[in-house]
Amino acid sequence: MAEFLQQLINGISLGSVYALVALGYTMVYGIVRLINFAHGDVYMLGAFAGYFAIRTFKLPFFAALIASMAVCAILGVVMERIAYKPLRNAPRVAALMTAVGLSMFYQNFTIYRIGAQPKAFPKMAQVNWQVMGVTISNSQVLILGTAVALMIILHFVVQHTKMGKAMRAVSLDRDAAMLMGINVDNTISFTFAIGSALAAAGGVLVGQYYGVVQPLMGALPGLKAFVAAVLGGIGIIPGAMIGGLILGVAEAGVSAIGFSTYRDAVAFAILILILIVKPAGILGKNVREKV
Amino acid sequence: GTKPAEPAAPAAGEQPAAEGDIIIGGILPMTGAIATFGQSSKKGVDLLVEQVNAQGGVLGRKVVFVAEDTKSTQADSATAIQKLIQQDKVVAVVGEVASSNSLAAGPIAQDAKVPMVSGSSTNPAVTEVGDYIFRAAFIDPFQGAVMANFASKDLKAVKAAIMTDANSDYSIGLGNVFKEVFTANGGSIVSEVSFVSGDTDFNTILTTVKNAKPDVVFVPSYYDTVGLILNQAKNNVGFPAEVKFLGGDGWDSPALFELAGDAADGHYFSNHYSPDVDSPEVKAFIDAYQAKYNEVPDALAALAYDAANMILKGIEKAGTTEGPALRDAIAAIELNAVTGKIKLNEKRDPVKSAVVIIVEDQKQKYFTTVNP
Amino acid sequence: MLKVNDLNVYYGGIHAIKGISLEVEEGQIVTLIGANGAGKTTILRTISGLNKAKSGTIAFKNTEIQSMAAQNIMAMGISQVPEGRRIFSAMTVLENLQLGAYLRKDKAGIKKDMERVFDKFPRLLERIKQQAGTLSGGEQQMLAMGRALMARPKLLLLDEPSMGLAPLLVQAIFSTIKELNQEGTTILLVEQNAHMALSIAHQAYVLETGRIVLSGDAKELACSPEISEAYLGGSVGH
Amino acid sequence: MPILETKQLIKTFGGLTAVNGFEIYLNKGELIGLIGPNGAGKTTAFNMLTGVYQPTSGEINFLDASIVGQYPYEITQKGIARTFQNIRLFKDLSVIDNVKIAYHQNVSYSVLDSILQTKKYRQEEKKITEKALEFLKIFKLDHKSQEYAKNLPYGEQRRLEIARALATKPKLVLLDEPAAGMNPQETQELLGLIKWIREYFDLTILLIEHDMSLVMNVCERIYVLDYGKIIAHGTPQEIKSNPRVIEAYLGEEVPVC
Amino acid sequence: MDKKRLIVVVGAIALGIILQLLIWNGVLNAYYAQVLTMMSIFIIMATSLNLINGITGQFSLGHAGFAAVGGYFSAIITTRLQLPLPAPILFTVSLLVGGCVAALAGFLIGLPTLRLKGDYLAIATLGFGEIIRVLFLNWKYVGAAAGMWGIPGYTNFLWAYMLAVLTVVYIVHFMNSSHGRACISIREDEIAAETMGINTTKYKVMAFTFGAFFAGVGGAVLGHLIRLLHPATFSMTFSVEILLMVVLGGLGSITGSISAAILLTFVSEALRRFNELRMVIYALMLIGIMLFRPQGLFGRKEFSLDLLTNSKLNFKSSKNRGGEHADS
Ligand SMILES: Nc1ncnc2c1ncn2[C@@H]1O[C@H](COP(=O)(O)OP(=O)(O)OP(=O)(O)O)[C@@H](O)[C@H]1O
Ligand SMILES: Nc1ncnc2c1ncn2[C@@H]1O[C@H](COP(=O)(O)OP(=O)(O)OP(=O)(O)O)[C@@H](O)[C@H]1O
Ligand SMILES: CC(C)C[C@H](N)C(=O)O
Ligand SMILES: [Mg+2]
Ligand SMILES: [Mg+2]
Repeated sequence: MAEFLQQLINGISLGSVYALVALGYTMVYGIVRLINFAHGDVYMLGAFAGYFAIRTFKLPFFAALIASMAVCAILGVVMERIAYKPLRNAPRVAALMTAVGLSMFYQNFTIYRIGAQPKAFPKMAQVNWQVMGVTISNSQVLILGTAVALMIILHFVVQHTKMGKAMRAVSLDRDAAMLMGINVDNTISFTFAIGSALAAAGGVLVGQYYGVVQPLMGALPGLKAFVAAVLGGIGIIPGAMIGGLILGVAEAGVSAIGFSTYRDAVAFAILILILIVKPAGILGKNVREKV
Repeated sequence: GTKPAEPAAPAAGEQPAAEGDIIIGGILPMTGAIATFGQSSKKGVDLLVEQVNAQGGVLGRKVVFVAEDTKSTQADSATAIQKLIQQDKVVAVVGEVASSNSLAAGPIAQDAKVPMVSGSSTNPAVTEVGDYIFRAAFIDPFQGAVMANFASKDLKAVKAAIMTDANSDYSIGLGNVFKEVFTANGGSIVSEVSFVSGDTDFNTILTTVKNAKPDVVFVPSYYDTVGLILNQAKNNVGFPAEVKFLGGDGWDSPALFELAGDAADGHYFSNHYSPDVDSPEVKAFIDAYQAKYNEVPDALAALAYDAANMILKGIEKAGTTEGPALRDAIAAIELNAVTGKIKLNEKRDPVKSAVVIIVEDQKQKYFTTVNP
Repeated sequence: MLKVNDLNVYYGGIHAIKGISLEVEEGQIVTLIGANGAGKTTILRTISGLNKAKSGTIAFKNTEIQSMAAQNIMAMGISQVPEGRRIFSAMTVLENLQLGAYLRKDKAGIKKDMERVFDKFPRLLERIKQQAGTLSGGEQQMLAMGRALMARPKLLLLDEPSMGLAPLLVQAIFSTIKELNQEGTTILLVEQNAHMALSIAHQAYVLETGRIVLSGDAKELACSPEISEAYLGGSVGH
Repeated sequence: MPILETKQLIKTFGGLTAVNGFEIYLNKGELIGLIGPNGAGKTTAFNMLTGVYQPTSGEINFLDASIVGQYPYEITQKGIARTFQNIRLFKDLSVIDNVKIAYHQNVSYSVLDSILQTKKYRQEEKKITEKALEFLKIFKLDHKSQEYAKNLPYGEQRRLEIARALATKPKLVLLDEPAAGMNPQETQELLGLIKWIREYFDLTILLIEHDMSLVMNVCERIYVLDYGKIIAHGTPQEIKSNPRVIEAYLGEEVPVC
Repeated sequence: MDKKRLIVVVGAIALGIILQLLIWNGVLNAYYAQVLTMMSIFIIMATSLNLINGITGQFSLGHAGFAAVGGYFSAIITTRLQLPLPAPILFTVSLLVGGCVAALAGFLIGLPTLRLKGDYLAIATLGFGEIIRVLFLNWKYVGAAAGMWGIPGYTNFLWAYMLAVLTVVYIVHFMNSSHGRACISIREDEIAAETMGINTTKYKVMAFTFGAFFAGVGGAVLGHLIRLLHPATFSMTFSVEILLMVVLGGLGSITGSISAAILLTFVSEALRRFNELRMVIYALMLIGIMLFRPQGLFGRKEFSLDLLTNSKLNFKSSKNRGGEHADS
């Protein structure tokens, strides 16, 4: 029982890492319908920004977190303006391929500049709590808490604020949004700024949680976060959270019962099964197009 | 549109080879999944070439090292070595790092009669490809056995757990040998789990392992992953200090201590050499490396340095760069290398002793030497 | 109120609008009629800033707007019901209406206008929580109109508002347009249903392949034989 | 014997009953109108007849066999073709390819034939191209056969959509607001075209339309749908003067001149 | 076959033979041969993915999985079974087996994914690809994580090239038939296609099956070229790389896929020696091309439409809207 609970906690904390990355993924997707393949790499750059903020500029942890979010928000806006904006009216795959290109660029440029070697990210002071024979650490709580809080805030922003409505309007029909008086460019920039800042927050939190940053650290979580976002229903913010947690718990479960070599296969099999039953993800509505 | 590729311009900073130079090729994963190993390896070879040229080169000729990226893939390894042999007319090749890539490149070197020396490919099959294929590292069965014997004999362990990287044959190979030898010694394997390279969260499998109550945990993987595993084992999962983690040469990097902090203390791994070992080669290498790159070399750098050295010493001994002669010279080589005494057996694998290292105060400390 | 002068618009190499000039007086309904592809939509989109003109000027209340961004033009009091409705399909009816008032800050006024919209289109109130994309064609048209009204525009650009509507609703829409106009909104109306359009408009322009070929008082045009021949399908009526 | 008959068709979307006990019959060769206020459920009814939506309950019999639960392509193969309220051409394909695709179900050569380019393949392809051109000629689109469908003016797109529907060799054609977006002039032309294709192809036609100048002039019978229910049925004269229909749908006429 | 196309095919075959002769007599060295062979393999991979993604409009990211199946099963034939057959026949058999098992995988993967559209399909196929990879990673018979080595090097340029020609001919002929048009109509508008009487399910599965078959053959050729198969070769990166070729060439354009396969292989070779900078430059170049030509090098057109297709399109003033199918 204690082991089961412990594994559940492990799964949830892994899942909240996925969720944290998936939130930004899904938000950008929801607004600009772009699978921003480079999202995982912005997460990596965010982690490095935090690393240098702490190591080189000697900032305290939370200041470093904010600094890294700010840096990545700017990066997100610049990246959108240079690489995605010219492709707004192009076929969607074109932007997708640019995203792949950006992802390669970020990874390899980091390898080129900083080197492929992993760097130790300074950890926060570790506090472990024992609850019912189960160990929970402050980092785990921090990550889960941040993910949940961000999910709630984001969901609220997108669904209930004026900016959120503008974002959704832009996602549905840019011309019509302009006719409402919405500044489409700014709205999209804002979306990328938030999405990238979220990625950075994820990068710094996860970097300190595991104590490591390296140029390829975004690849796997980026992919898993993408899977999580799709699982929950891509574009739907609470879906990213649900998807992330399911994926994390599923992976933990598969490893715990002794099939760790098949972990990823099982995770994907679960994804596919869920999609077959719910083709638009768990929270997605599968509306047949009205003709 | 089937125009053949033009030879690429050399990268900035590299000197083009001139008439009469000895050109050594390198196929290394400079990008892709294991770029970190490729980069260390290249630094090792670059250092050696610089040292050798400073002393007048080999056979009075300047040595030029041209490295080609393999993107950490097999197909690219095959093409890269083909390019080196055909376009650059290299006399020998250093690489690849990973066994699976060396296995893709090996047949091409063999067919072209160009010796290929891998620094770190530890799968026995690599040199079975043919008599032009050599290596500087010891092979997996040896290293796995070293740690299994160490566990049962020195640590008196009876219950072991094994954690392997499912994507790495190196890791799985060592795990298998360890299992075989350890059970033959009368021990039992209480838990076997795996992860994949690139993972960062090991809490789940560590929890599983911990609950199996092993005396030792064998983690034959690379320092980037091992650092995280040790860290999480101690800080998140709360492994008791009596449970010792054991590993192989893959642990050898200063980054391990950076990533694991004090969580690495008290654990053991096998290695080709120890910086503690009072050998002049080791000391000279570490000093030169630190002077050039301002960092402590890892095992990959040392092995690639040795691999390239085997080639250069071979050329010197053969007095020529002709394939067959060079092959014979390398096969007969005896070298006091950084990673130990290299003398090849008939399978072209070095018969080297291994050292067991213990981590103390976030530093490597020589523990014992195990002879083959 | 709106003065378009020598406007030229291109789509790539296609010269869609060829030197058009037109005027809309404050308080009037001006209609723009013409066959498919004549360039009616293009003119409206250029006025609202969705398309950019190659040359020519557009002045709204004596301010030149041809190079302003669409959202700023909206902010000046021009609102458009686009061709094909362009409602936000995945949002609810209510959210669509709220977006219509995006640039407004007066809560009370917004509420009042919302009521006015429901008054004119009770069906929208029935469907207030429905996803707009699943509305029937006519319902969507009502929503598009309602949404534009929520901006309380001074000048309303309507692009074929009667398209796909049931006869009763066509009448309703046209009387709504008339009402709006009487309440003080100036209207530029593009219509295929030239018949109806001319019946409520003050002024009319007839467009043919990017050029204005006829213009004048709407009532007079409606009864002129050339118009009824070419655009009213001869003597049609139910 | 009706060619198509529906019994108590019901379609609900969540809590909304879009079509509620829809019952009609069509005799062979008839040209029937379906009118009704916006949102009455006309398009939804079409969608059920063509298999795009599954009815919540009820029966649809076509040529004496139930077609409920069949896939749209099966229904097309049985002989029901349709056009869409919002034109759904293959926009990025040429005009002629649009028509050729509609021939697909009548193609008898196999994939292997096409890979090996056998005689059978070549003969049939030639036939398809000829037939398609013939069709385009009938619809006065032959001079634009190589144009992208999306580059056609609106009226021609409508015509192409009808041509494409007819190329599937249907027995029954469902037209959803064919005159929408057309000016009166074009509507008049369309009216003639519809009459003509019925004779030429020996078709039964059911059409949805809001343009009374079209409906009242071509239809033999008219069904009026309101809130998912048929509220009236009869000849154009009967419908025009039906007070319920006037109240729910037609309204009073406004004279212009 | 009409005359013009016959000329192209005969010309292509002649080119292959000439190149192979040059390779045999040493004018083109083994490195050039290897690069040309890789180009041919990528042509097989890219055109077959184009059948699924570009022509039928089904966003698939699982091509590496099919290549893995083809590669491994063909290698089982040539290394594990000890069939007493002469090399060329053995290789042919192994290619067919590899292709067919991959086709079976394509068929099975095609089935459940039929319910999925756009990005959901992409992630599901990516998942299938990964599942296949993990299965090989754990399958001891084929070497598991160590990979399968000792595969005979049957592949030479001529084999790869001829198979590429075959693949292209197959796909072009398919495209120009009523069956191909059915696939294209699904890409353009699935609902309209259904109401044209097209069994969309059948054709989507068919596209997956055929695409997978050729991907399988491509994988088999690759395996017998590098003489080693390793699960890591068939990771998602490989699928993405092939997708890049398809998109770069222009979705739906076969000549585009061919050109992009050649171009990217060439560029990747030319940059090899830049080491760490190699992928940085490569990535920048990709972004540049996409920004410069968002619809791909060839859009949806064919390089020489006259020669390769029956229907001549009148491409005036049209904005290419390729890739809309990826909308979910
Ligand atoms: N996005 C575009 N790209 C290229 N040409 C276009 C575009 N939009 C419109 N056109 C062309 O510009 C001309 C004018 O089109 P516009 O839509 O303004 O006509 P319209 O009078 O509104 O027609 P309709 O009655 O069909 O709505 C037409 O010839 C049309 O084909
Ligand atoms: N997929 C759907 N989900 C929810 N509601 C729907 C859906 N499709 C149609 N409806 C609703 O069903 C009702 C009937 O719609 P339908 O499109 O059949 O009307 P219609 O008679 O064709 O109207 P119009 O003449 O305006 O085209 C409408 O109220 C519409 O909102
Ligand atoms: C650097 C490592 C990946 C190399 C490993 N020893 C191997 O043989 O594959
Ligand atoms: Mg228009
Ligand atoms: Mg309708």
